[in-house]
Amino acid sequence: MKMLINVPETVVTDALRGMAAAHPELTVDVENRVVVRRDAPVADKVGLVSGGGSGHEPLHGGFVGPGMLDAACPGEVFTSPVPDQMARAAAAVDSGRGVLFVVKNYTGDVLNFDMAAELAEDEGVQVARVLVDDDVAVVDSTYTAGRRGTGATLFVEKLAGAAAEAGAPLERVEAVARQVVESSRSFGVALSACTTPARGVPTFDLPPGELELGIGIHGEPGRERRGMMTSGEIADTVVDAVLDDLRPDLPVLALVNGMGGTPLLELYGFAAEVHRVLGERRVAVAGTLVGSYVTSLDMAGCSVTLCQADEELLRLWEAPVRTPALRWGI
Amino acid sequence: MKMLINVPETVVTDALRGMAAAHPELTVDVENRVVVRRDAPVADKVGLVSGGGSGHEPLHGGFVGPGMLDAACPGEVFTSPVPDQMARAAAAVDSGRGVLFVVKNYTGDVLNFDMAAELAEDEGVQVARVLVDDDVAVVDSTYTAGRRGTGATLFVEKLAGAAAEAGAPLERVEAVARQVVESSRSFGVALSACTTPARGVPTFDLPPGELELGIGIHGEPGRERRGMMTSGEIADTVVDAVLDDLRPDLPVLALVNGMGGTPLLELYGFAAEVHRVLGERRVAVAGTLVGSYVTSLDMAGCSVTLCQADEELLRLWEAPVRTPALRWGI
Amino acid sequence: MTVALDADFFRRWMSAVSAAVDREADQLTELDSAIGDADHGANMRRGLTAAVASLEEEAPSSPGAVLALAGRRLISTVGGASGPLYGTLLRRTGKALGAEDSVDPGRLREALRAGVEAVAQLGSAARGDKTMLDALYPAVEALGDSGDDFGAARRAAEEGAAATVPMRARRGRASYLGERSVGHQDPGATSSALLFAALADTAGTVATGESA
Amino acid sequence: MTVALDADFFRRWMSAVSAAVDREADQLTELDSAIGDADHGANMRRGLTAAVASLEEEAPSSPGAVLALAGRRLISTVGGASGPLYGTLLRRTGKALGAEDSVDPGRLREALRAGVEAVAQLGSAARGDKTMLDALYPAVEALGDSGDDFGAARRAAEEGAAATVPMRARRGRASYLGERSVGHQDPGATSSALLFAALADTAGTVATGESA
Ligand SMILES: Nc1ncnc2c1ncn2[C@@H]1O[C@H](COP(=O)(O)OP(=O)(O)O)[C@@H](O)[C@H]1O
Ligand SMILES: Nc1ncnc2c1ncn2[C@@H]1O[C@H](COP(=O)(O)OP(=O)(O)O)[C@@H](O)[C@H]1O
Ligand SMILES: [Mg+2]
Ligand SMILES: [Mg+2]
Ligand SMILES: [Mg+2]
Ligand SMILES: [Mg+2]
Repeated sequence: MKMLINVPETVVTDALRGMAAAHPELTVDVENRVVVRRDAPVADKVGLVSGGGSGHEPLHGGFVGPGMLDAACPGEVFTSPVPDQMARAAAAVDSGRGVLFVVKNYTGDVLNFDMAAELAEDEGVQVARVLVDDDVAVVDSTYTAGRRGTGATLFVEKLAGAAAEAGAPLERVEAVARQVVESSRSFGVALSACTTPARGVPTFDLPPGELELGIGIHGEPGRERRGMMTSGEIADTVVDAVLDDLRPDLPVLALVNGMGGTPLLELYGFAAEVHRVLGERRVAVAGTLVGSYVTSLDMAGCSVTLCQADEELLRLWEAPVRTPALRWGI
Repeated sequence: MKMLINVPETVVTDALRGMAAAHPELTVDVENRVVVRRDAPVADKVGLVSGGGSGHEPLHGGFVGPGMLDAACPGEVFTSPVPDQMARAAAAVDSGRGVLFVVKNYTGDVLNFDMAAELAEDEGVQVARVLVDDDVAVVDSTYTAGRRGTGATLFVEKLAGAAAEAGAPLERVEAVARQVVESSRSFGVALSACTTPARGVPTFDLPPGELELGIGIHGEPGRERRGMMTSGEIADTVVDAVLDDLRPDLPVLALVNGMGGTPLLELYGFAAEVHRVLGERRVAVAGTLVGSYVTSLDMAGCSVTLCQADEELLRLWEAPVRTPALRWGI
Repeated sequence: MTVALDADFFRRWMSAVSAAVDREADQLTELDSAIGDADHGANMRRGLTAAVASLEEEAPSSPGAVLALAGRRLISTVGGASGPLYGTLLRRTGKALGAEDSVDPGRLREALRAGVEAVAQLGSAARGDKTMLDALYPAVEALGDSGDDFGAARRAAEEGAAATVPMRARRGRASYLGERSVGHQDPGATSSALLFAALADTAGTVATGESA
Repeated sequence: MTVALDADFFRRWMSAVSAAVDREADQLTELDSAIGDADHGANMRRGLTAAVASLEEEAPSSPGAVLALAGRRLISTVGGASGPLYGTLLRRTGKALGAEDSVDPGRLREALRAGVEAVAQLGSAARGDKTMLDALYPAVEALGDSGDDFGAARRAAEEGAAATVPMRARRGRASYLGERSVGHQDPGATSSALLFAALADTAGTVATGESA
């Protein structure tokens, strides 16, 4: 597998150098691997910090800016960042009103963010934490590490970010984040595996004519392999898997997400099918975002995240946001 | 090659249905394949119409909206649209102040837009045309169809779009577009070929360990094959190829563009190398856009477009834009 | 034996081209993927299918009207380079045929000559540029003075298409490849050969009195 | 024969683990790609390289300080699940060893027991969940009452790692696979076996008086 890289060891810092070059509105600490909005700490604002393994871009660094994250901490590819990064980020963005850690539910992320919270609290920063666990492909039971955090992370970061930007206190920002987590579910499908720079060959074998249902965003195999399906059949399967777990009585926000290697042309065609299925299931759609936002490097495939949204969440969704990857209203 | 599609015959209309679902701010005529900004025709504004083969998304449909295109006409994958589409688009966006066609320089696009111009003029619409031909990989001589139109199209559509939005007359909008064309050059590299839905297998063979220099955006092979290079070496080659043809004495706008299958993580790392080379060559950078904006389906690879920008072009670049794929200031 | 060619003959010609392109679509696309963008087969198939459908629906009554309608349909359904070029070929040929109910082969030959000239002008191309013209020009010449040597025209078109292999392209997408375009047969010249093969087949059924 | 283990012994142990992980990194990543995310080899290598460098630089003088420093370095350089877990294992073990200049194997065994307990608590995991614990627990037990049966501990760790193959994962990424996690050896248990193999090797050179 060919990659546009120098050496596998520097992909993350190389990308951070590129972010620094392209985004003067961000402060990028390449050495310590922290991306912070330039005007941080914003006076009287709760700080929002997230992070996770690299390879999911634009998540999280692409979501740093007014109306969304105050800071992001990228780990190595598919490897949670280390506690020092999040502790440093928390210190950089805390205005005195506390910091919310947005953590995707993976053992590594949870453990490292927890250690970071201890470090930050030692430094006098008040820290709250919200766990994102939206992936219905994983059974949430004592026999698993719990559902994975995937596409819903975008909704949590956007909506809690808007609440923080509006001046809400830490408990309120945390409550919004929790509401979003509880209201969001996702399911993903891979048409091809992805290739990490360190390994150089696809993380699993996916023969022509087969696809993988219920994949995560770390190049893990999914729960089930099936014969290839049409975009319409995939939409039926994916949306029904989500609706099995989330029975919305309010309109939903829909993220029709590409895994990285799927052309936008295909993704829009898939979005049409997702809308068709939602219509057939009598689910009202308040807004749809189509694009590759929560990715797995070059994996071909897609995921759908639905977030049931009340009036307030819809208002927070519409609120201005100004980040490299998501921007409107300013 | 697996694709997220129903059948190859409907990929373009499926995608248009998806655009219609996701973007209520656009009017999408799926049957006639025209995407128009909802408030068209905007009173007293010159209309900007572009189009071309599909497979380059978000180009052009993703660039329809205030501050950029008034309408886009998608053809079949890698096939120029037909004259009826552009004539219909021209009629839909003309406020009486005329319409500028932004045409990428390919035989098919040129011929079809020319025929469309005749049709539109028959209907009383004043039409001007600008040809985008920025790809320095093609020698511009009587022995070729001339340089191809690639990444510079984004700059033309953004900058001429801003001029039109500001109320400039047709001649002025056309002059801005021409200036951008003359000030812009591009060069692209493929790490893998792309696969069209109709063909189902990659458009050319690119063995492991080799890359293709000077590729276009239609899955054509390039002019030269080389052994695999690092991101830094590719940046040297690509930037020098562009600077061979464009010797900027003003700051440049840089588009560091992914071809579709290249992860954003890699693209940002490449952007860092592009900035390094530009610094070494003493070229000042006024702004950098990093992303997959002018693509070739799932092709892995990248291109760099530099646009030498005077104060006015920089002002037009900063001007508000509100489209699915490019959005700031509003 | 010289026959008068009526609207039905031209409709059957177009159906035969469409059938041939259907059959050869993958091959045309394959050629186009070597030196182009892998769509020529799909393009031609889409256009000719639409043209044949329109001809059936509207049933134009003169040879000129048949080709003009087919040409218009190609223009409005194909896109790409081949849409306007083949569309212009058929439209101009049709226009030159006038409104008569039937035409003789000599008249067709002159009309085709005008059509091919229009293609050359529209595409600013000449013989030797590795395009459809390298099949079209020799085919029209080979029709002979009386214009009815359809078999020779078919062979000339095929030879013309084959002769594009060693050429370096100077027009269309293949020109981007420079020297690397050498060694491949031009897809448009290949589809032009199908056009004349279909003409010969259609004329053959007329000459022997078979029905299509 | 019972030997007193000094700071140098622990430094050499860590160097030996680092060397072993370097050697086996691809294999660890391979195992992790079957039921995880293909980074365990790179993770362990990055952390242990940093830990060994810090040990050389800071040269802590007690066994406890050596393991505590190594653990802190793992936590601040690895990330993922293995960073905090192995980091905690070494830190807690180091802490339990206290500040003495040297410790006897029995003391090490008790300290390791505390370290492994801390891992189990941090990860809310138990034996049989198909994690590193399935190698760590049996290895510590096999050290014996006097704590110096390093060879038995190595074998127990290896057997423990092998015994994860038929298990269904209940913790970590592999748990997402459900039944599909069965049939693969756990990467973390495999690196834990390397930890005890390196301990046995280091102890072997002490026992026979070789220098590392
Ligand atoms: N300028 C031109 N003049 C004549 N024929 C041309 C010209 N450019 C291209 N062609 C013909 O068109 C063919 C390609 O058609 P097609 O693949 O359908 O369109 P596109 O190149 O737009 O994808 C070429 O093989 C060539 O024969
Ligand atoms: N909750 C847990 N308790 C104990 N060990 C665990 C737990 N979760 C994961 N592990 C161990 O960590 C190993 C994976 O480490 P690594 O691949 O470096 O981290 P990650 O899973 O974050 O990519 C697993 O093979 C397993 O042995
Ligand atoms: Mg990991
Ligand atoms: Mg084409
Ligand atoms: Mg073509
Ligand atoms: Mg792992």
